[in-house]
Amino acid sequence: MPTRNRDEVIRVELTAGHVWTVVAAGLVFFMTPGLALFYGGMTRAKGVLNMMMMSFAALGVVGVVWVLWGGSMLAGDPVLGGLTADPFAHFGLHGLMGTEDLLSSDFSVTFAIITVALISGAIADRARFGTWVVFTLVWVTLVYFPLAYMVWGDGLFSEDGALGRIFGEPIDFAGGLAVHINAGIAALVLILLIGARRGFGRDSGQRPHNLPLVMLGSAILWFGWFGFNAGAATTVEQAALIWTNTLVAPAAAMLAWLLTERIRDGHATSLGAASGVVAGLVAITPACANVTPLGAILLSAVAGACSAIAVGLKYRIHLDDSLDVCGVHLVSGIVGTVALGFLAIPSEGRAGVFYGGGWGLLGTQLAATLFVTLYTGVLTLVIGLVLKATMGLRITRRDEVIGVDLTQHAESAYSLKDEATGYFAGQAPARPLPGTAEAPVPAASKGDNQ
Amino acid sequence: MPTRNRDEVIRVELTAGHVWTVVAAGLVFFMTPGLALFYGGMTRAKGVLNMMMMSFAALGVVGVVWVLWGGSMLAGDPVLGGLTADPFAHFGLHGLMGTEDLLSSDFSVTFAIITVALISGAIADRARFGTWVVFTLVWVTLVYFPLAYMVWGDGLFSEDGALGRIFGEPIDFAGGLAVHINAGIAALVLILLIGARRGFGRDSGQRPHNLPLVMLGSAILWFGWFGFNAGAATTVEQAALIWTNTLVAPAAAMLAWLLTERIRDGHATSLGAASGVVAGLVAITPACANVTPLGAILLSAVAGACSAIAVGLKYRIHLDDSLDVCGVHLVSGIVGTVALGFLAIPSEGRAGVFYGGGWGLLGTQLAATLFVTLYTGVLTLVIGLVLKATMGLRITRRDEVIGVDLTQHAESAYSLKDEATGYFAGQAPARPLPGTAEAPVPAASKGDNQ
Amino acid sequence: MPTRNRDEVIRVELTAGHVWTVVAAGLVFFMTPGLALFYGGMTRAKGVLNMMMMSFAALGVVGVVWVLWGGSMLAGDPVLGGLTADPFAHFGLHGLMGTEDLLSSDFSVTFAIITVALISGAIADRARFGTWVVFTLVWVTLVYFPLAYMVWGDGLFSEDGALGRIFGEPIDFAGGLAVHINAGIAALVLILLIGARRGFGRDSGQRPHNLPLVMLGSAILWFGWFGFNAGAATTVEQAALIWTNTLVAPAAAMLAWLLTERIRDGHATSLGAASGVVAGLVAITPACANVTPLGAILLSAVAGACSAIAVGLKYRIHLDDSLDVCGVHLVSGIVGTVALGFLAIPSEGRAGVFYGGGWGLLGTQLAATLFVTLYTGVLTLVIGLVLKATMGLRITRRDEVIGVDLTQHAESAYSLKDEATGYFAGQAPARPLPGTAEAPVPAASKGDNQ
Amino acid sequence: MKLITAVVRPEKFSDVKDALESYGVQGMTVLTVHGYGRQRGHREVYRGAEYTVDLLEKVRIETVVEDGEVQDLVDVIVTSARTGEPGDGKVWVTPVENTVRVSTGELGDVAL
Amino acid sequence: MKLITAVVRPEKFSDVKDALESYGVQGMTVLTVHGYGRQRGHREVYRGAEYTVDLLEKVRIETVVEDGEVQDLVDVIVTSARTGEPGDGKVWVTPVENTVRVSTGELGDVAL
Amino acid sequence: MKLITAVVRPEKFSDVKDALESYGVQGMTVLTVHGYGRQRGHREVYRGAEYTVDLLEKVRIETVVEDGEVQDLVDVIVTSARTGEPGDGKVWVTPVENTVRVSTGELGDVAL
Ligand SMILES: Nc1ncnc2c1ncn2[C@@H]1O[C@H](COP(=O)(O)OP(=O)(O)O)[C@@H](O)[C@H]1O
Ligand SMILES: Nc1ncnc2c1ncn2[C@@H]1O[C@H](COP(=O)(O)OP(=O)(O)O)[C@@H](O)[C@H]1O
Ligand SMILES: Nc1ncnc2c1ncn2[C@@H]1O[C@H](COP(=O)(O)OP(=O)(O)O)[C@@H](O)[C@H]1O
Repeated sequence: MPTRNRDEVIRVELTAGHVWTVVAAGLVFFMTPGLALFYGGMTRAKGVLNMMMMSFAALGVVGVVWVLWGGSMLAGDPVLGGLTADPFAHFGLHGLMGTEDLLSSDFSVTFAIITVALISGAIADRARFGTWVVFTLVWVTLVYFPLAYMVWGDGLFSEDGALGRIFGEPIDFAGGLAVHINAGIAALVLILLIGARRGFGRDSGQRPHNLPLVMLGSAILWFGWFGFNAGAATTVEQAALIWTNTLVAPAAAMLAWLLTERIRDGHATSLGAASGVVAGLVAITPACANVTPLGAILLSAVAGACSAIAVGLKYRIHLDDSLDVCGVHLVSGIVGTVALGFLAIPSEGRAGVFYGGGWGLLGTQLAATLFVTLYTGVLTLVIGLVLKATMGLRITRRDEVIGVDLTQHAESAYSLKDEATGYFAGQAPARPLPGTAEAPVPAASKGDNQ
Repeated sequence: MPTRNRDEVIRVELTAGHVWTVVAAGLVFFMTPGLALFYGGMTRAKGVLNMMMMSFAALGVVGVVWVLWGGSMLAGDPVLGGLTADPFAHFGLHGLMGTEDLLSSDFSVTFAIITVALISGAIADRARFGTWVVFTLVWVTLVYFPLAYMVWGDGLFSEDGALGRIFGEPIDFAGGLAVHINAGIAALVLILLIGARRGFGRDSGQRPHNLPLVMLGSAILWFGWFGFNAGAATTVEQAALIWTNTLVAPAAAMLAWLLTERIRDGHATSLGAASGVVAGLVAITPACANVTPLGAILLSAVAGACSAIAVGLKYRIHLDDSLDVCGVHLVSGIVGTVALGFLAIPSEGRAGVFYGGGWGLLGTQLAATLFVTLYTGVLTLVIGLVLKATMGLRITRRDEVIGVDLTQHAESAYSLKDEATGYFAGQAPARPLPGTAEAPVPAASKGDNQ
Repeated sequence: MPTRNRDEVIRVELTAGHVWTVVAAGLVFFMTPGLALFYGGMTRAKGVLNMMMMSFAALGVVGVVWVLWGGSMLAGDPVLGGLTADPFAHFGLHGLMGTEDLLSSDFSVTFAIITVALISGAIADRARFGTWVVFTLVWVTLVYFPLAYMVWGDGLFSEDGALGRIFGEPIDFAGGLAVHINAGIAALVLILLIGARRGFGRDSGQRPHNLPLVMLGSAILWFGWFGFNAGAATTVEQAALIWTNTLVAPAAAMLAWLLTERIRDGHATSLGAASGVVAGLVAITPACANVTPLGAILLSAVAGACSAIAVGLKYRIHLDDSLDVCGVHLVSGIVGTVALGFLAIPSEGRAGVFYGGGWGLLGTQLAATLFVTLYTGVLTLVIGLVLKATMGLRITRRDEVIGVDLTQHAESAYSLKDEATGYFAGQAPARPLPGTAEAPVPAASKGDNQ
Repeated sequence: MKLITAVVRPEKFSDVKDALESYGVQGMTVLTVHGYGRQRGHREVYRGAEYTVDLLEKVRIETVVEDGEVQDLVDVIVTSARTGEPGDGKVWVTPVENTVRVSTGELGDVAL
Repeated sequence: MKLITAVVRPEKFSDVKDALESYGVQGMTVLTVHGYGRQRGHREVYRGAEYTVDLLEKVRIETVVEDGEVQDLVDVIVTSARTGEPGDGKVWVTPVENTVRVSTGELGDVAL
Repeated sequence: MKLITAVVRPEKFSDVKDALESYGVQGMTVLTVHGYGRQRGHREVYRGAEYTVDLLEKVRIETVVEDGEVQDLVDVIVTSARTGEPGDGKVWVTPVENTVRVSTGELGDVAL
């Protein structure tokens, strides 16, 4: 409403905290398309659209699921002994309407979306799109929402939850457990179920097709991650610390990744820079509010180097983690989560080993990591097996050779030399209109020498 | 001023509402380049630069016009019986300087820019660039600013305006009428005046040349649209509701578009996903503050399906709406505006049919839609006819065959295989410098085997 | 922390000013990747990754340097007679932890990053990457941080500084001196040291390889620049004025650049539009809070035309400023800085000539410009000479022919026709794993007809 | 057997292809090339530096045919590709000693 | 000398190349082309408008060889490129009058 | 008439083109290809996986010329394309039976 209520525009009752939540939610939202570019540029040219579509499908499905029952699964009272909250207490978000809780829920849904989207990088170039759509719906409902509730809500790992009372409450400020380890484990399970791409490890066509797109994607991720990490800051000082760590961690991890490459392969690469940025962001995610900037440098440099080494392992064990979801998100997610056991600065009565907090926190972090691994691993396996048996996970060998974009979406990404490719790419629209009995005008007049 | 006034940085007198307006204005600004990518990726490769330039020209021209007289046309007192405000009351924005109204005006100008830019999608690949520049100047002055004033300001459709008193004040929170229907009608008129592209419906070169660019563009639009819709929110609860609807509406419309495609064509496409997102955003624009999240899902799913069907109609009626401005913005704009007659939740004494508000609001919405159609239709027709008769709307047939980028801008978008294409693409700079009599150094030494 | 502390999320103690600083810092951060695209699209295809990597390296190196000693160099007390602040007073930012000053420092570092990255455009396609990494570290330490401190901190040019007392305090709201003239002069020095690209002025392969990328980059720059200019605004009215000027200045400069091209070359180009936008943003940077919108139009139109003419000069004087860092940033930076001497509206006892302030301010602006030129010129020359003598600035002639991406990073940017190019582009991974003695699985099974 | 190689304007390729199909040609191989000839090029301008482009996009068609069909097919191509302006392109004919269809191993005319 | 031109499926190119290398071919020149033939095309859909693509991506290989090697090499190519489905491609042989190696100026068979 | 086909280094193409123009060649058709030969390839690395690229970018030029000009033109190309290193490329000559200029229908040498 650009001009009408000029006075009201000025007298809005938003507080600064609300404004920041609104902005941060927008920033986190923007990460999913950023991820689509990051992943899309890394696939081969004949799979980029399918890759991006998996992120877009996550946006579509999780967006709607959230309004229907997902929002309720985060906001309600615990059911099933703290495993989740009642999905139908706030169906259609109705109980949140007109309250500030709706804004918190807005912020939360963006995390659900990107977590699902993250998984897709592991199954590039070979997944059935329809199955993916169903997977996003089921997985976000059975795995993500409960886990987020356990870690951040009043669920199992909260102060009063069953596990929280035994192992203590883990530190996971912005999603090392609930987002990155969670997505990484789910990716690992899907890889085992779907199998390697045809030609994996041999076909050099599987190199990234568009590296500037990858770098752009990583930049959008970084930009959005300031909202991801700092969105829940509750004081100025905390926001400033998180912002600082969210800048310096990817910077340090990038340098570590590039150095690793320089030593191992002789060259520092742009794909390495983009990957290092993401590894650093992943590693600092759980820790962003609980380490000093120097701690962030240390933690993320280790993560960057570990992930740089991890991404090469897939060839050795012949595990086609196509875009390295495990190598980057699982490995750096674990590094960040566990490193807190050493590097966490004292707060709320907990501190890392290096700050004299003893080994307790490390134990809590390890226990939580293990729990997420088991919870996500088992449930994703069940979901994956059912889908494999019913809809099928994988496209046919023939479709894979032709390309997933063409066979799943009937599209190809680029037509850059248009006179020629255009003419090559086909004929006039053969069936421009649905349900028309008459011969389509264009096709009929194709022979004209107009 | 990064470091100087550290103390002042902290003690700024901005309120949260101001900050949100500043941020939202930036977000809406970013939508126009997003649109340039969305449209640019959808044209053929030899027209992408011209397509993007039409959006950039809108940024340039409307930006300057706004400072000169446009800002005054939104902020001043009504003249001509409420048709517009005095364009010279605040020439150079001087009367707004030092007041908060300048900030409101900042927010408003971004809407003017994108509305003009939206139109350009209809005339891809064949418009004279100089004429477009003049068109933006005249159209924003005669059509956009008055209409925005009528709908949002103290103009005809305000409570006390001539039409507002008869038909009631329509609900158009963020621009279904003033932006999307307005741009859609203007597009329709221009299509009729400029005619179809050579080979329309037959030349398969007219398929989108770069779909990842289209998806990126749609993502930037979605990101910016959080500012577009929520920028004028006046309470926390309203902001939260608008944010929710701005997430879920495009999500639902995307799914509806993909489902329509799946049923009709057998495949869900990435262009469909990007288009569905935009259709959902358009549909929720007028309604974002006045429907429940479930209402938003319903409204935008209908809009997504309608637009998905509408974009195919152009081949049947041989109307070359090149990038489907009418199919998406006009159709979904009308769906969103009219659906409010049914779905509007009670507020300020008005409610939709489904909420017991009777048929009155529906009548108001339809009347406003009709008025915008007539106002914009007639004025755009006059402007278009005058430009056609004087400067000419369309490039020559020969220029169209060679390509609008090369003939209007003397550029080509891509040179990706550079050794080769570079050498192929031409010779050394033939005339590197303006107004130099001497033989240019480079050309002279071209033969050197250096 | 999406869901846990719902209440705290709402009750955060952030003030609006803090929120704006956090957001603005994010926006300025985003400019550097934007610059990477802007520059990357303008190089030839075989140099785009290296070009983008120079910006990413700036992010990595300056990010870490800032935490280590750079932040201290902006926040500490003056040493060396006001040349800089103590780099080790706040090592690791520790003295800033838990204070609001950390937030100010967050905002400041983003300026340091982009200033360094700006320089890289001058040495496209021929710089050794390792040397660039070292250069960023040394240059930001010896040139940027001291200069920023002199201009914005309590350094030489502050009210009480040695030069400030003699020449007066210059107006440089957001970085005409400290960012653009600074980077422009450094670029000029590096060009002289590194020499022209092979084939400069003759090889038409040196045309921009991806103009949509350039336009996207310029749009991201513009978007981020709202944070760059308005981030330090201290009142609503100032923020609104700056926002207005940051919209209208690039708009006007774009039109001026396009007009210059239309007159000189016969066509308005998309590269001209993108360049004009940047020139306008550069010109308004020092002046954004101190000129009226009409003044902004005037100032930036002049800058746009001057830069449009300047970029052609390099061929005449055979100075290979590859992506026109001097032509755009130095020229428009000087225009904006000096024009303040005429156009500055009265504030804090200073005013431009046109506002009856006399010639004093003009003198101050010129003196400061001269000082930056000398300071940066001399120091950059020394740094450059040392690096040239030790590590070497430039890749070999052979590597330049093959391409800087392939030789410095062992990568190529695009592989768009993947079946074919994929197969063409190479063989199966020859050495998929570091340090493995066994014959790698993939290579071994390459002959299989699987 | 003969190999007919034709270089034609991109915008006429569609017509040529239709004409060859109507005639009954069984197969052909096409690609985009850049041609230099009598036709004038165009110029491009980047930041004031002007580039003359004298290699223009063309489509190159090659089809192996039986000896008896050569004359007719060249006529079909020339007729369908002609605009009458310089730049319409060239057609040339070269001898082919043998042809194999990969899928079946058939040789000679039957492989076409 | 003869010029062997082969048009093969992109996904078989790698096998063909390996086979030629094993045989001992010294040099070849390859590029991506689009082929029209008996093989059915596929269709693409953009905003409901359907495009039938009947020019399919192929890889075209050309190698100049000594007369005596022609038969063997054609066999090597045909064997390594075959799937047995329509669309496997064509191989044809044309006469070459002379060849020069640019780097040394050597002529004839020694230049291959 | 003969068809001269030359495969040269991309970075020498400009020189070759200039030399052919100076000689007075009326037309040619060029395209980017990938060549395999004695010249060593380079390697690329993506996330630690190393790819050896042994198909290198080259430019392929073809020009149909009168019989009498063949020798001179081959010399012109070889001279202008030479660096002396492996990878400079190949030139080969094949017979052409006839040529047509599409725009006018002219046949034979006059069509060149
Ligand atoms: N002698 C030649 N050898 C190979 N290709 C040629 C030759 N002459 C012309 N061509 C090709 O034919 C195209 C058209 O030639 P041009 O001289 O421009 O017009 P025209 O065909 O009317 O004489 C050129 O762009 C080039 O691709
Ligand atoms: N007569 C021909 N001349 C040139 N190329 C041909 C010819 N026939 C086929 N081709 C090429 O061979 C490819 C495969 O041919 P196609 O008819 O589809 O299958 P098959 O080779 O099994 O007969 C085509 O795509 C085309 O590139
Ligand atoms: N027998 C051949 N047939 C076709 N093209 C060849 C042949 N030999 C070489 N070429 C082409 O010539 C290029 C250069 O050949 P190469 O063996 O690397 O060096 P040189 O030309 O110095 O012998 C190759 O990349 C390839 O494109």
